[in-house]
Amino acid sequence: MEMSHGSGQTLNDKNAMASRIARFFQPGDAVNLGIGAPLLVADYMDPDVLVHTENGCLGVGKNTSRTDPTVSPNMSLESFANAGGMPFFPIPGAMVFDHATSYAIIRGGKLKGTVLGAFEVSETGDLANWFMPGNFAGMGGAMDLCMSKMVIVQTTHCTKKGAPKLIHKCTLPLTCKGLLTHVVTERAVFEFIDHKLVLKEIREGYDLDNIKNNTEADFTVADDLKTDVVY
Amino acid sequence: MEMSHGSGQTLNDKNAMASRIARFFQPGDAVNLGIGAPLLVADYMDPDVLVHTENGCLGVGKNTSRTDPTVSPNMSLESFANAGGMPFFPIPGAMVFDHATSYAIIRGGKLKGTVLGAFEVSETGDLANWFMPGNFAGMGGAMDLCMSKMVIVQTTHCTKKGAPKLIHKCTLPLTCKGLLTHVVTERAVFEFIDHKLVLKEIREGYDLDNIKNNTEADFTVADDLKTDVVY
Amino acid sequence: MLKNKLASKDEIISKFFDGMTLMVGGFACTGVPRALVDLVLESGVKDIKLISNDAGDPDICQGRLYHAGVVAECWHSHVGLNPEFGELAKDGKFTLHITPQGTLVEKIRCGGIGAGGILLRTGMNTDTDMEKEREKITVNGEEWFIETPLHADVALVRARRADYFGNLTYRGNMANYNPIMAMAADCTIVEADHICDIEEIQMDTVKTPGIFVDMVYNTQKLYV
Amino acid sequence: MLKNKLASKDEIISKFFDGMTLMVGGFACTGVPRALVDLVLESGVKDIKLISNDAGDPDICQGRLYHAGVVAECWHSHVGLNPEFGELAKDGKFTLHITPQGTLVEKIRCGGIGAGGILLRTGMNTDTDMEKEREKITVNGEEWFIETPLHADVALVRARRADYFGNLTYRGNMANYNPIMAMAADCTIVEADHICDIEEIQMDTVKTPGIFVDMVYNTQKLYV
Repeated sequence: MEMSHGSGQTLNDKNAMASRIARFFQPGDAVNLGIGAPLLVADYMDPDVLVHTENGCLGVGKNTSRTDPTVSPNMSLESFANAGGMPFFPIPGAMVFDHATSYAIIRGGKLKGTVLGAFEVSETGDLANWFMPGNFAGMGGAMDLCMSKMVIVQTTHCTKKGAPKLIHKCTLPLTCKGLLTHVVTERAVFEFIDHKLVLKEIREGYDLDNIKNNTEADFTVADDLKTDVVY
Repeated sequence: MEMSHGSGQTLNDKNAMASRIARFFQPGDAVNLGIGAPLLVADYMDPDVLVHTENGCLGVGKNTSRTDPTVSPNMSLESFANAGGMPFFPIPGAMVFDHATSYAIIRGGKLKGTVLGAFEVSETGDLANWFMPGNFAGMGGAMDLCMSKMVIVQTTHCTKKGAPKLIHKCTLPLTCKGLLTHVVTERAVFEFIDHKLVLKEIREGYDLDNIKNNTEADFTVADDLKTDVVY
Repeated sequence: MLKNKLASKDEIISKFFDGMTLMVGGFACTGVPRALVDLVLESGVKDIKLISNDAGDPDICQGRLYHAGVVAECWHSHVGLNPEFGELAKDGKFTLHITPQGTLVEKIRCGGIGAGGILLRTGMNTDTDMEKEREKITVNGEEWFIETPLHADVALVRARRADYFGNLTYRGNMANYNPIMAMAADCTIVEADHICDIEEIQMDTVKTPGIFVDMVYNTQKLYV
Repeated sequence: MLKNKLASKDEIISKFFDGMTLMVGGFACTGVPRALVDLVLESGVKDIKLISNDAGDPDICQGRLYHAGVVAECWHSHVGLNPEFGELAKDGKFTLHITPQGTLVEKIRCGGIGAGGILLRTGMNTDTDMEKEREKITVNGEEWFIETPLHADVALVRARRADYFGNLTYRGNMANYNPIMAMAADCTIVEADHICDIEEIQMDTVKTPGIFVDMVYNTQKLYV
């Protein structure tokens, strides 16, 4: 589904979610972006938001590639690669550090937020995103990252088969229990308040009925619900 | 008491003990020397023994002073000062590190040995060296340093009043329980073997009767006891 | 653009408050943020909970806080440098938690990295107050102390070089507690011998990433 | 004179043995000591207990050890990079201890610093195998996992620069686990992109002090 964007561009759903999530962050905030679709958030954020990659850099800049002729042939690329293995240029003043320090930043509460994908989200703020039968990769840093101040899930509202991803209770092994703060889908923005799911925004092109019909999780509607939100 | 030294020099007791202790260490060993008399050990060791200071350097070289005209006036001296506050020159290739790393070296077992002073030593390898009524300074790093491979006490055999320092059981608060490996006094060298005190060497000028009469702690005499040892 | 964290004397003093837990980096007279200690004294705050390696030289380091009578509780590994300390302690002016040095630095690190404690055995079976104050646990057949975290409201850190964002390097053995304390406070304030632009400090040489730093004391004119 | 730790292929291979616990630094394909992994394969040792962030690329990194069938037990935070891993795991070729990444690195650090464990809450209340395998403890009213140490017989470490004594620097984010693993083994072996004389690496920039290093793989002609 492609929606009209404030700037006149149209954004596909992945980019649209990234665009909306980017607005949670202010210049100077430090943010970790999960592998895959969450990495797109970087394209929409204020350039002064600092991007953290758990394998040892805060201040991840533009992505590059191993065949970019403007960078040296291999070593510098091996020295700067994000958690998904994509080479990048560090920004001026970027910080690099070992893994113990990287997770000190995470657990120590220095990240304003983390953006993660999801298999399942529960109505009480649980997340399942690392283990699915036949798709076992390990939790990597996801369980640690859920200790950030804002833990934002970026996910399609439903699975490819049309089943809701926001459900009463996760059936898969959890990544965290009750630590989520926000869920952003291509249709709506939810916030967890006292471990209860609250609908805060509906994107333009969708209405409350659509959200209700496609969400198994119990949720309340915020008094200040915004509708027709342009991602 | 001044004794004749192998090289023809005479050494006072403090220097004599330092000279004997220095022979425990081989080139390449890393050794921490306690504040005070143990620092003299550095003057007698093979120059390739590495000296550790717990405030962040391995490779402590020659001492200097704040008035040495060959060094810069203040900052470089503040940057290189041992645990006793004495400025030093680092050796070529010296390592500097923060306190967490310094104690990782200590507890992690990377020191071959540590040399400590003593108020009291028990016959089972306990040490008391940090608290005396009217002389409360704190244990500093001494409790940690007792986790080195060799924990060597350098002490006068008796107190100034002539009372033995090697006793049945310490009366002062302990620095460690049963972790001592060696005791070197100006009269003798002892080793703890299975938490039992064993007399290994008697320095020239002393005899077994002198040691027995001035040691409260129970000890056995090594089968290979060396006598007339030149410190 | 990375945030410019250079702060004036008044901005720094505004972060201090009565009863605050304060970490002060340094070991004896090496690597102590002396000018920042001056600002604590100037602020007039009292009832400070002080965490530092030692009780400090009474003339030039954090020992001045004892002299001024503004310390209510303290964690140190060594107090022998400060001749006033013993007298004040006898008078019950403050509560002292004497802590082995390697244990003290790991307790601070736990406060920084979000750990609930660390298991160490320094001081085991010494039957000292240090031992009696601690809970023990047996793990895999061995006995350990549960060393609980220390975290501060404000940490005062001394660096050799700082860029305006707070990326730090140290020199020689003046690092000591500074990089660990920098991680373990709500507000970390840095005093640096040299203040410079970003990228003047090559990134691989930085020991404290600027994310841990909140303010850099602007003691020099910085030409940016 | 500091000890010259430059070691040949054969000297390094002599340190490997069947059943050894082996740490391999790196994250995905960044900062992995690939040439040292080659030597493990060449040595023919088997039943390795492997500790590394991930199961490794099967062609160029520690994933080759799985391909060769020489891993008996393993600790990783992520195994998705290695397409062979799932099949081998299903066949029961080895025992996997899947561990959150920040927890894995702290367990390794405990092994290096002589701690009995650290209290973390990563993964708390997830009711996963990760949680079930751990003991819990309540400290100051909060629940924590007791994360026990990991220590290795041999650690393979990749550095950007090494002097012949083993003082190390890293570049960018190739440091990752390498400085932590360097502390946590009986025998730490380094593969460096550049090998140099002592004092060529300015001391304040060293991230791994050479005291933690036992051997530096002599892959270059060193002119000293």
